[in-house]
Amino acid sequence: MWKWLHPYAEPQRAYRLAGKFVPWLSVIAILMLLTGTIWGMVFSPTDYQQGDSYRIIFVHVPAASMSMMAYVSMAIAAFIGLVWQLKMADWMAASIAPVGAVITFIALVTGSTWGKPMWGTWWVWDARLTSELVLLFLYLGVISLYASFEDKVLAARAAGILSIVGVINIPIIKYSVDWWNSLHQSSIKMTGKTAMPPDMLIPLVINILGFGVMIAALSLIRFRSEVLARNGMRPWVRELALAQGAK
Amino acid sequence: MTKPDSETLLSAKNLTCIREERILFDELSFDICSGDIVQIEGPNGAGKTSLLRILAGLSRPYAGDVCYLNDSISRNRDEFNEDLLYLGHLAGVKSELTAEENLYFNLRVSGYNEFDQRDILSKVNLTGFEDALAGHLSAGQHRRTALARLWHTNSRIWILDEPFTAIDKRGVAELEALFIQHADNGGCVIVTTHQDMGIISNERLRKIRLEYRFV
Amino acid sequence: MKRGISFTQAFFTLLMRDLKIAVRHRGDIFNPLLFFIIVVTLFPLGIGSEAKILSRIAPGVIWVAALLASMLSLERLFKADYNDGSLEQMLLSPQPLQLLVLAKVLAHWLLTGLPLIIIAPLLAVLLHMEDNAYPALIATLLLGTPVLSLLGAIGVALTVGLRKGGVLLSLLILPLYIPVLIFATGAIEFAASNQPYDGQLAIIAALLVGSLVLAPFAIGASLRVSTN
Amino acid sequence: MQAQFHSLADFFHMGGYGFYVWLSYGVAYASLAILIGVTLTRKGRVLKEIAAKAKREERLAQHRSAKE
Repeated sequence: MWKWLHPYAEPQRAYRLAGKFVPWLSVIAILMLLTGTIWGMVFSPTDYQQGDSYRIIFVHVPAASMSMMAYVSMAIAAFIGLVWQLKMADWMAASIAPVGAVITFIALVTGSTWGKPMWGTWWVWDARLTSELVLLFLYLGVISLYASFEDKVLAARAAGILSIVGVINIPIIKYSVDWWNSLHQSSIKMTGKTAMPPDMLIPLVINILGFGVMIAALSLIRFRSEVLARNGMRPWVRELALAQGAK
Repeated sequence: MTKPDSETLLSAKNLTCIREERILFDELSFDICSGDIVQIEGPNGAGKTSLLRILAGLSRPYAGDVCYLNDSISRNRDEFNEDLLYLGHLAGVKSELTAEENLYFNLRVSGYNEFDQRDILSKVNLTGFEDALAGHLSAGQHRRTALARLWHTNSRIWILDEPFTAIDKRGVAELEALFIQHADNGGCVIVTTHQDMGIISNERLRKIRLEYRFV
Repeated sequence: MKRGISFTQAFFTLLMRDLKIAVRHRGDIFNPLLFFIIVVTLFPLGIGSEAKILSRIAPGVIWVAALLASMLSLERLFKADYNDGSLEQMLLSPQPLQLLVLAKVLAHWLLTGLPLIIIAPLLAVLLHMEDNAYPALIATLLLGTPVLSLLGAIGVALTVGLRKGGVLLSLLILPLYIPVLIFATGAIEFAASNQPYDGQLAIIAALLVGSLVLAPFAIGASLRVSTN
Repeated sequence: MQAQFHSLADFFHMGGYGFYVWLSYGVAYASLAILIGVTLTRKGRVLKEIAAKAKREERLAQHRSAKE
């Protein structure tokens, strides 16, 4: 009996479970981002070298570090989906991709606007920015591959394979870009690694974590919609849809 | 009409297939035993080809499993592939190669290493066309180049999607005779066809019907 | 009715089949090569004929053109097999799919990668490349183009079932080509300035070994998705 | 811990880097807002589509049973 119900019950359970997490994660993310950003923008001391332009760090660094994390979690979800043939995991991976792409885009734009006052130019082939650009391409590849398949069960599997291939390549790409950058060393370097005063570091860490929680919340919301869209022919989704229409 | 000592070769367990958000079939289960000749029936779009591809292991069902000798085909794929002969809509015949070369490569890829291509081709009435490029053959000859493999195989499970397309009456009769001989020797045949089969009697033929579903 | 064909026999069967088909379909071999030559000759026309600048950009130009030519030719790797049903038969073969896939990629590389390597020194002459960089050019192409074929085949396998795969393919695989491009051009530049470049070659060789081991699995899995 | 800026104008000026700081924050939060907006409305759109499809199929079923 359970086996008979199994394929039906699973998406529904995943949908409900995700629904339980979403409000908590959203509230935590909003609180953290508010705290970290206000602290960083208003209360953190001005940097003696870069002046107030360094305040871009409170959005740039969280976006940059979490963009990589999001890719890795997407690949992990895809791997689970591939090995244990779990469609839920495939859809989770597909839901993370657009979120990660936007975060990567933010990291790129803020990095380049930070570069203008620091380096005097909007774009520098700095190793970190270049890696971030490649990461954006990898995300866009996953997203457009997913969009290109009409059958979304297949789409999720194909995108999953691509993200696993991508995650194996990320360290290699990063290493090669670093090597390339040191080969063609330009005179401009990002600020050296000096110890950060706690008044800068704490809000930065809060914002990094806040970005992580926000990505999780957004991915789960997307995942829920994805489950509904893929199970449109199932009675429980039909009921939800008709109830929504009646409202 | 299965013999009492027949063995279950292939079984479908609660197969569900969803294509473009439409359920083609849901919770479909059946066993196919040695000696069976099974015809999958149903209107266009009912999912006959999808079912055959799932049975052959080319497609993964949305839910459910296909078992070969009571073990999932995803687990013993190599043994299953050795015991399977699948011919789809697409014949797997290269138009740049001659009929003989096509047969040679197809059989080699299936693992056979000793055979006489000309002899096999003569069984599908392609004597004299061995050296013709498949691209220059007629539709029927093209199809027969693919079907020639049926005359040189020890796979027990045959899954054939519309094997009679472009085949003349005499060819169909020969194929049907081959099916009966294969089933009597402990094999099984699963086909879809829109043509009526003349030689295989209705008692001998097992039918699985798929309906077109709107939801 | 004997069965039992060794892995090597299966490998060479498929290799021979693909070579035979390509020989009867010669355009497929020459088109990527012509593309490669034309792209490289466009650069002096666009940048100017000053020997100094050309010799400076020669490694990059040749490698980028090789990258694009490889990608362009790869697009057809599984297409014909997909369209005539041979791919299904390959997937249902009792032979390991990774082995068959590897045979196909090797055939493809022999037909498109190898001619490219032979013609590359001639193009390097046109671009006034430094004399001592030629061995590095050949070595990096020899080690690097198989990596391109293997990585590219993953993207091709993922998109073979799609109607409009071309542009998508470039988005999928060009980012993966970056390490090969960087280390190959780096090696040639080192060679041009008389520095040792065996470190870069070793890295490209490692990439080749890695992709030889891993790519067939990814290609196989992708083909199973595409033929679904 | 104390505020680093004496006035609101000071805050917006950001020690001369106002344009860059606010540009990057603006782009970052605008793109986040778009992402959040699209994400939140997606469920509604999906359900609406499914409801429309369900109704269409119901009509189709009625039509077929009327014919028989």
